[in-house]
Amino acid sequence: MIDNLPMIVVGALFVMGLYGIMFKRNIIKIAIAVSVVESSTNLFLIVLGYRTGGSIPVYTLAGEFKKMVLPTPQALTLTAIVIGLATTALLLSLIMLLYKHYKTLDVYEIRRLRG
Amino acid sequence: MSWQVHLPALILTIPLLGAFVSIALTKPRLRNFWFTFILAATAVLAFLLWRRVGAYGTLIYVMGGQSWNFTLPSGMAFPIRIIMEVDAFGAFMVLTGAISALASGLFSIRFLDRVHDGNKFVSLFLLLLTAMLGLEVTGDLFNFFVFLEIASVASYGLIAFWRDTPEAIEASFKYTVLSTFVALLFLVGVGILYGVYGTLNMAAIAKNIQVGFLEKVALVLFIASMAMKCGAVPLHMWEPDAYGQAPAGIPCFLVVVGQASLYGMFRIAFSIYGQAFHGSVLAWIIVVFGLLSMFIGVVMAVIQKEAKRLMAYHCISQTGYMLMGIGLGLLALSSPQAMSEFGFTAMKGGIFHIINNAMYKGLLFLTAGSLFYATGTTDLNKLGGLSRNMPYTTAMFAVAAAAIAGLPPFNGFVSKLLIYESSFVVHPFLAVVAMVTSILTLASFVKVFQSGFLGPSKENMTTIREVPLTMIIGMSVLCLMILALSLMPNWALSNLVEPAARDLVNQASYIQAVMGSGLQ
Amino acid sequence: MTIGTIYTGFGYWNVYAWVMFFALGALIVLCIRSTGRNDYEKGTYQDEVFYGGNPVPQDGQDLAVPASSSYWGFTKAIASFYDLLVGVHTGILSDYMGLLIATAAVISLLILL
Amino acid sequence: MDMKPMSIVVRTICNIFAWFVVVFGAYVIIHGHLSPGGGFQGGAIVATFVALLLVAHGGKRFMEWLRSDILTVFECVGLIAFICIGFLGLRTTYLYNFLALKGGLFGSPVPLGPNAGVLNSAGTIAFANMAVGIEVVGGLSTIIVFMFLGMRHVIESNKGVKKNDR
Repeated sequence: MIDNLPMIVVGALFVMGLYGIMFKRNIIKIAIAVSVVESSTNLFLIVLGYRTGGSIPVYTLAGEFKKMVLPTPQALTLTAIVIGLATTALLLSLIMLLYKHYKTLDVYEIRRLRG
Repeated sequence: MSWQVHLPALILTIPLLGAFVSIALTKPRLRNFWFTFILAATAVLAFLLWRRVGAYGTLIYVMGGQSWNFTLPSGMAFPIRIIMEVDAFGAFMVLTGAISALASGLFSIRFLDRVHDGNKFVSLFLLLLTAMLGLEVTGDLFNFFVFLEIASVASYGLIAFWRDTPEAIEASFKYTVLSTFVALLFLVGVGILYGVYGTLNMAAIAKNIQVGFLEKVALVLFIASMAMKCGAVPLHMWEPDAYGQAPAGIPCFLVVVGQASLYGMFRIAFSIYGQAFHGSVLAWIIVVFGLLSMFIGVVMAVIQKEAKRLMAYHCISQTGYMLMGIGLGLLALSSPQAMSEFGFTAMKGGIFHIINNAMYKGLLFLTAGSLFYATGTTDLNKLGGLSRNMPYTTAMFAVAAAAIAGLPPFNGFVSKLLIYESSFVVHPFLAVVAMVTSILTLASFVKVFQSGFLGPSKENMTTIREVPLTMIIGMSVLCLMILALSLMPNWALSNLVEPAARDLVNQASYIQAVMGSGLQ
Repeated sequence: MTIGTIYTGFGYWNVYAWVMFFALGALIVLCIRSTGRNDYEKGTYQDEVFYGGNPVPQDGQDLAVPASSSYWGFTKAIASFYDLLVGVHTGILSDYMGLLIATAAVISLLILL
Repeated sequence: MDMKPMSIVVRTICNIFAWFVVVFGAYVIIHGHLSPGGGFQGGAIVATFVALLLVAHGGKRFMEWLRSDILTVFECVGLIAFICIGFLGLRTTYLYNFLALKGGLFGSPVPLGPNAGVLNSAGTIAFANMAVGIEVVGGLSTIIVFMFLGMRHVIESNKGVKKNDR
């Protein structure tokens, strides 16, 4: 049970982010919710590679250790973080432009394209 | 060892280099020359890649390895480096994408005269090209995710390129949120498969896969995310917004980018899961996606009055044909008898429809773009009587509209015929829906033709002139491809389509190419 | 590289068959056309535009049907269907997200069970 | 965020300590092949230098200091360098590590097991880290500067950008 605790955190974060995207009306909150979902995914990858009592997967100044955590999920997470940074920056820029054009941050009013 | 073994890497790095260099090119002439050069070079490389796959079978390439085919170093059970793997289906998609990108790029050049930061446009375009080709040549799931995200980020930028139009920003924002979320779902799926099998290579996973609960969860995530990215109904809502608001030359290219996600879906369904996934649920899900996309896409298209938005709805509808054709192939995957009876024909139809759709839908988007270039609007209520002023555009529109409506003898007819006849065997209802869709497609393009090109000239449309030469060249690339595919469907089917369909079905050869070379 | 025949498993298609079929169709059209009246003359009432009995507008633009009026009967006949369909395309991001989640849920129900 | 500079205290602290941020970022970039971190992380640290200057000294003075194309040059040089490092290995495969274990620059072997770290190792990976670092400095700084400009635009004027797009 205690080993699955990180997974529960992942699930909770994911659901919270999903709730934010679906039910929040402010688009800045939606952007934050997207970031929360991103964090939950990153946490999921890190948890996948974790082994109890493992050390960091680099040899430099590692000291004595018996086993390492898996390095690949951490590499994946780094890449996902970089991508998430790009997406978040773009999302916020788009929100700035949207506010300039529409004078509102309400997602229910940003709907000129429909039908 | 010929230099051509490096083709799977070169086809990614040449457009990538082009993208990075073009940021620095602020002189318009130099930038245009560089853009055209890179696009042409990519098209040539894509052709060489396709020919090499035809000659040598599935190509592999180990990025940074001691040798290009050294997939399993020192007796390991799994490949550890990033491996590019191009089979005939991938090469077919690469060729389609490169031709479409060439036409779209040539068309876009004159539009760049109107903006002050055209080098950013060129850079994003080439980045999107790289990402699309990367999706189609990669043999690694995480790498697929990375290219998916690069493609998404580049297309957000391109869709919102007219940043002083509110609608473009709105379309880009919606697409960004949906697509980011969906890509994260895909990443969770990748994580699950990595957690179970400890590898990210598609062939290695396919070799070891035993479909249990976790694999099914991953499959759900993959299918949902890819269905959204390729615009299957009911996840299609972003597509008319995005295609309708993107700059004129771009939707033509976004069509093939969407098809790259379609490729991802089929690669996962056929090459990773394949026969390990028992039952026909997955195939029926894809077929139902196809049916819904076909019908609802075209029904929504009939009532649109903005040309690019109408064409975007048609794009959804045509995606439905591909989903249905290849989904029927998946339905027949586990029984050789069904495969020879209808499955292979349906897959041929679906795959032939991919290249056909890229060509004629691209051409339609380009003609809508040239309408916009000449008149400043694509609202069909404001257009009228342009056939006298723009003869080339009108002719090419007529060719493309006839092809998409499936009128004989154009290429659209051939692929649709294959889909009709094979789907009729499974259930007549499928064929009926496909035919009704085809009729409604014809109806809505008659509407565009009538209100855009025929009739008396409107007052403000009398001084309109034909678009510049490079735009006509861009359009005629696609037009010539349509005519060639129409005149030689037999050649195209046996040389382009059949190897692709055969490689897609043959999961063993996909695994063999990576896992079989063993110790060296 | 030749113009060949495509077999679908049930039938075939090639350009020659299509040309023959087209010629046959053209012949039938010609036959029907030849049964028309031959007392047509220019400059008489037969030359005038028939505009539903109404006076014909002088300006050609008023004759053109705007795109939003095309297929008016078709859309009117299934208006309830269209109302439903257009109603789904709300343009609100949250609804799109809800559809995505709902579809994913349906797929997972089908695949997992 | 404002166009005006902040108080003298903030500016002095920024003037003294902002440079250490750059040094630390360069350290993270150069030790990318030895420690957790690398090009992106180090580049992000260096880009906070730009953010610090922007916040402490205000947009007006910062924009006077900033050569408009320097960030583009950073981006371009970093990305092209990365691609070219890949091309240099094309004799065997793309991105092949042709410098590792050959002696010379970044060519020393690394002992197996826990060690103090050999900076002069890892071959092309070290160069790739530096290229990525340069690129990220340019890219993130561009993001910061452009978002600052855009935000100012939204707040101060509602006239919209110049109609040069179409």
